[in-house]
Amino acid sequence: MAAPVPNLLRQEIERLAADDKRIDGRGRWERRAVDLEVGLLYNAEGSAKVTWGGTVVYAGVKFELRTPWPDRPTQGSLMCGAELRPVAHVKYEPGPPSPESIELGRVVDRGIRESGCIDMESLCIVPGEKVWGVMIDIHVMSDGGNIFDACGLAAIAALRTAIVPAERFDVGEDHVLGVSSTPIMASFTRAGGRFVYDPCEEEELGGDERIHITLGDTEHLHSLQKGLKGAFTPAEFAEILDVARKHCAELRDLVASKEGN
Amino acid sequence: MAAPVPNLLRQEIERLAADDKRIDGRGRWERRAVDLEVGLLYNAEGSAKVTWGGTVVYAGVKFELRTPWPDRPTQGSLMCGAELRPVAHVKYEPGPPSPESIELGRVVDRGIRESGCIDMESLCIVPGEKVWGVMIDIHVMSDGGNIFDACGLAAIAALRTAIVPAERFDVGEDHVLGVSSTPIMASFTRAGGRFVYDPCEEEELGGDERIHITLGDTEHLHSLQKGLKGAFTPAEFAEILDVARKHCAELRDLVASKEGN
Amino acid sequence: MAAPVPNLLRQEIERLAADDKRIDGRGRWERRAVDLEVGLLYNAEGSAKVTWGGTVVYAGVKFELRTPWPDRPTQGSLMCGAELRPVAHVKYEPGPPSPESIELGRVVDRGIRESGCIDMESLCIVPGEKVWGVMIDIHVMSDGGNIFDACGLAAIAALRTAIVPAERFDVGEDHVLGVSSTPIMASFTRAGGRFVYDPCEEEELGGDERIHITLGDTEHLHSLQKGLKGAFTPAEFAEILDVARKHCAELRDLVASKEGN
Amino acid sequence: MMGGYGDVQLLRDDGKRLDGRAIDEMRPVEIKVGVLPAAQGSAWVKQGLNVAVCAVYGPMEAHPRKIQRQDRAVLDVRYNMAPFSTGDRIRPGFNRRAREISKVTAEALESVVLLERFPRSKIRVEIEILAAEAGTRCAGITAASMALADAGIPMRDLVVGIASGKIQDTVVLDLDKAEDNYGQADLPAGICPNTGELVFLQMDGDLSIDEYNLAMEYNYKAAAEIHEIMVAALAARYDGGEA
Amino acid sequence: MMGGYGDVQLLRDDGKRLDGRAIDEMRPVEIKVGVLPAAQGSAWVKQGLNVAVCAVYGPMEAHPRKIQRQDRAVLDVRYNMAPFSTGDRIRPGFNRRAREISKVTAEALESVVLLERFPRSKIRVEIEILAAEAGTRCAGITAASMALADAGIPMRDLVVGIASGKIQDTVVLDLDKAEDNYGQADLPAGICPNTGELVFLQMDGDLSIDEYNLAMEYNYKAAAEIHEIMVAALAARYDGGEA
Amino acid sequence: MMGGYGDVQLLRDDGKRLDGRAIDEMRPVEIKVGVLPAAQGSAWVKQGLNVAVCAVYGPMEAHPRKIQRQDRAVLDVRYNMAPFSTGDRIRPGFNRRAREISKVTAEALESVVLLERFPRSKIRVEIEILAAEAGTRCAGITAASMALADAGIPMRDLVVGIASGKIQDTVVLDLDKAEDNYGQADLPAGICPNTGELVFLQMDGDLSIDEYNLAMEYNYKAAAEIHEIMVAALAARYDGGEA
Repeated sequence: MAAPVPNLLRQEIERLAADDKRIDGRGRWERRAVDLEVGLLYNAEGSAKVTWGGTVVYAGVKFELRTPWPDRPTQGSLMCGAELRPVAHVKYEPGPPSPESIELGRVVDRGIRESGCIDMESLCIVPGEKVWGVMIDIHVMSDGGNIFDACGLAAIAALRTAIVPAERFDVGEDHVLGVSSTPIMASFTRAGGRFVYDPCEEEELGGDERIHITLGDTEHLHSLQKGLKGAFTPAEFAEILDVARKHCAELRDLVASKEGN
Repeated sequence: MAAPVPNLLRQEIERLAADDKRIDGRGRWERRAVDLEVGLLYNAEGSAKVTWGGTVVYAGVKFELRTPWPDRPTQGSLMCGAELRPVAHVKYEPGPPSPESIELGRVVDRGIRESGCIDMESLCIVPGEKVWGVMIDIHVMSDGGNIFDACGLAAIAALRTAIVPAERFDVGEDHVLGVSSTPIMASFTRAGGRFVYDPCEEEELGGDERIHITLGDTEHLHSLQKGLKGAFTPAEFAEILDVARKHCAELRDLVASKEGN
Repeated sequence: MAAPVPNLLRQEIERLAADDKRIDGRGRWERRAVDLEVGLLYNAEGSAKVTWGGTVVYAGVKFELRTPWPDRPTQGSLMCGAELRPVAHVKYEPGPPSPESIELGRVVDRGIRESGCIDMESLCIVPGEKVWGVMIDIHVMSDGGNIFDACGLAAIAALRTAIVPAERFDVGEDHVLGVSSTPIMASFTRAGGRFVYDPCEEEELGGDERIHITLGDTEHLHSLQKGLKGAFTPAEFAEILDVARKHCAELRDLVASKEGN
Repeated sequence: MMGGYGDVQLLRDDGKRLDGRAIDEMRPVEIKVGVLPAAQGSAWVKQGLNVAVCAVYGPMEAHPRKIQRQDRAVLDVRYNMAPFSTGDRIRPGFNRRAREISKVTAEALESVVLLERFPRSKIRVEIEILAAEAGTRCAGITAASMALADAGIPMRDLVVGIASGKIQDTVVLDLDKAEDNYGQADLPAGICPNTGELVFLQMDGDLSIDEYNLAMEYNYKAAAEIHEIMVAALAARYDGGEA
Repeated sequence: MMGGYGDVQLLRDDGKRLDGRAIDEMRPVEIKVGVLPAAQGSAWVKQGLNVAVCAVYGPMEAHPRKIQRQDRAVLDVRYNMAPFSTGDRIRPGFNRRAREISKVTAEALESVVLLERFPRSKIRVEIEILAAEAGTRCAGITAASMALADAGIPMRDLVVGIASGKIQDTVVLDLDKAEDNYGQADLPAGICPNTGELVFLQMDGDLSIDEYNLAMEYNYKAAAEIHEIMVAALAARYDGGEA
Repeated sequence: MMGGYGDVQLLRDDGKRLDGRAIDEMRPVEIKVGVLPAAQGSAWVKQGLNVAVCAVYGPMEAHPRKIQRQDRAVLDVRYNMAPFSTGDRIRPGFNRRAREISKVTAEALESVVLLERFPRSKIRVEIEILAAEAGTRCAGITAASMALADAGIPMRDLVVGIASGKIQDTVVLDLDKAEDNYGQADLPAGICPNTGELVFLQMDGDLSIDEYNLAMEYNYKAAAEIHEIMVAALAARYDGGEA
């Protein structure tokens, strides 16, 4: 891990941007190599490991039996949390969840939840009495930039390969968790004055605004989030959205390729 | 908000006290203007806003259904809390409740609770199974001195104008919360060596002892609290108590004038 | 309380150790005077005070009715906690439990729990519905060195003299808590390069490794813990273990002498 | 969003919404500044039945030292809901939702406040929601930029918080509580009325790209209207000579 | 107070209380100092079945720096109930009641300790309640002023903690547990035995002004008695040469 | 330990254990280093189905100042179980068990790291358990000493974490989950493979002194085997030229 030299680095990124180049040699809308593994972890009912450039993320799915909320007696629940623990980078400190980790967990959660890919009614066992609570925990192990997209990918891959442990809880036979679509997140950061896709660690050091977009199978928007200081125009957003569509489709295929393994 | 110059200010307050004057021109036992509004806030079942000099305080009442304590199966419960959030003054910091805010909430709570103005038995719906929990939350928005009296006034006014939302909880018809009396708090601080009623912000900067007295309709004492460093004599207390009686009566009338609106 | 002069003190302890002496005149394997009182505290169902050199420790036992864990429907539970509150020494700060206090509580807990001296089945009142939860809280009031052994002694003495308050909970007649054996802890610290038994405050200032051994009535090991920085050899351990056997037997007799009072 | 209540009727037969508003009509907005005597600057925003109040303190020395920035001020923003502001009482204390909103609100305001004017200092922005009827984060952003203006903190532009959304497959402006609970999407934005830039953006639910564009069009239209009310409130403050 | 148990009989036909005390009679008080070897000063107070133990540390350098006062020492006071001190075990940790009592106890002691003698320093006062039978805050205040004296901290006066109250419409001295649970009022006070000043005062329940005056009269009378026990305990400490 | 499940059969008629291992046979161990790009040093240890990953950061300046030691570095060690690492999900956050293991692990590592080489600095050791099948504290210690080596931190020796225990009155090496749940004793140790010293030791359950000696003999035997795997993993890292 190189020592951060923010000002020099920022100038270098700007100089490269003037030639439409990036610090790690990629094109503006190019993605780093992504490796996805599923089903690695004993005890997790679904799990995935994403290696995305220098970023390494694990996600694990656990189930519990719950009493449903009184106003939604036939619906289970979904909970998605992310932890930016100090294992992941020298910049993360121990302590209560930081605003960054809360934002990360909530943005990933909204993308999955709002896509409707999990039918909450399908998690009902006995109406008003017993439903499944599905909990996805994301563990960032190495932050090499763009952890949002890596976490979103790990979460949906872990869900799509999860087995509901009904036998252990004595409520029927184990079965696949039904997940009807594959919402995928694409993130952009302003670096050298313009937006780039899939920022690396050095590009994130500038601290300029990020935009996170979650697209579903039909290219509908399910979640948006603008983070960090900075302003952007509707025209910039339109350009970004177009790039997101292509990459989300590619990564959706990657997830599909790991299912049924 | 003037920058605090405690030492000069303290000398000025002492100089004025020698002439029986106060920094804002009031007499020793004189009160600042008090404005009371009730029923302002959507979602609160009872609410009040008190503007007391430069002090602004809101109180809101909420209800919940609870299981009664096993040893008091026919009694509901009352909970009063105050928050000194950083909105109210540059001196308040974010973080867990400070000793000051805990003391404030507990002194207001005791004044109301110990007056017996709310019959806990009247909050019972099904003995041993279902009772009302009444929760008064006080939100100090601007601390211009003497927040104790402003909070006490807002709390009792919110309670006396509260509607029990029985319909929303499916346990009968909405009805007025029965509050049988109007306990009122009067607070005194030592400033310039002698006690004054209703201290303003500058008088509180001295940090000398405060005395908080809550009187009921029949002028019985329901709560006393001595706060901050300092000692006082029984004779001083007797003088203060006499002043408290007059002001509590006046403010009790103010509350009455807002009821039934 | 002498001001700590760690370096000089360490040299002095080393000098003495060369002559096989200790800073307070004791032999290497000698114990300080121990006083044990039981049944002192109103409200505690069992209590003990241990004065061990300059160390003073109280332990209190409380009972509660609980629902058993679903996988152990006929078993009650035992919980042992220790607090190193700032009352006990200038070195203890207020705040959440320190690692030191957590380790202390858990090591004492394991020694008692793992000895099997309390039959968890004997704490069952109605299988699957109602069992006793036994809670031992240890309050260190003065830390004069070797608090582990003092806490272990106070805990087992409080337990062995505890009365189950069945009448107060309406589940039968009050009776003695059955405790079938008397596990005792013996602690050793490296001071002046060699291990010593029952370290005093000055010997603990070196901060070298400690070994805590809990022995049961039959001299079986029930708990071991190595604490603090340092390494030791199997041969050193064998020597220590032999010393522990003698002292544990003596202290077990001391506990027995207080029972039935 | 997406609560699975697709069968709740939120549009009337005449094409109006349940409270009688047109689909591109926002709730009434009232704004006052200078409402809290103890604060450096303050504002009160009522939008529908929402009440958001904001106090600003500073610039003041940032401490502890490690939060100081050599070249600019830091904004310390808190969004907080009063326990009595919601249908069920909420426990005092900062929850995950409030932390996220505080973070994105701070980032929106950092995009307009001239922070470089106050190196090593801190500006505190305290947003309190006293009554919540959907849309409190937007009302809070509007209140915060008004309180900053009232405190005399220099800014490149104001920020208007406003949301559109989707109910019954129809894009509508400024969701109220029922529409938020039973609707299909929500798109809150923070718009700089002079530059037209976005400094805050969130969205959840389900929107096609065309629906997104229409919702954002409504947001810009409403931002212009709210901006006029903001300017009038600031003018009233200084006309009235209360400062 | 005011638990709604008005029908519980707390006075016997002979006018005495259930434990046989007269209405103006306090529970037996025992006091020892120098009980905790690790502390700078310490005291043990038994009042009825209450047991309060206090340790004092300091004066020592106050840190972090921001708590230092240039012209005086700060008192850092904690009142804590041991988990086994009450009928139902209480979870370790500082609750709201303990925080309030710690605050008003600190303020009472600050009124007598000559803090100006120790600028920039801190004195820690640690009060532990080992057994609670009503009246622990008063026993704690008495223990604290004894531990401060044992530590050699200079004070203008000692402080005696003592409470009177009302049961069955009768003012009585020093409520025990049943009287506290089923009584009508409680008036704990911190009295300086030499100056006669009050440095601590709380009250809850229902008292007419005449009842208040009588209750306070009982408090002053008891304070004088407890003061004698305190002086004897300090004398015993120094006579015994244990210091 | 001592769960009162004495009737669970853990040894087969052929004297082997339920998973087919001999009584003195450990579970398969795999080790890799350099697995986390953002870390200074890192290691991955799989022992049976346990997965422990460790990252090391530093030496770096220790702050706040008060944790600095003038003559040596401080080790800041955290042992943490991922929420999905266990049968029932565990809530994120540091519990009492994790705090104790972090403490004794730190103390074990402090016994071998040459801390005096880095005065006033801090070395962070972050152990994450991703899958738990009994024995995670030992796998964590092994992973931590490997990650320290990978980070180039100088050490007197490596540390191998390994446990033996007792099931059905028989001493066995390296308990798996069922053996841990239904067994009679557990004896985890941290062994320096070159010096033969112990830097970590815990035990719970019931062991006679002879049983203790046999269990510790098994631990030493296994430590030698694991040490070979550790050395091979470090060699592979530097042969592969990945550093």
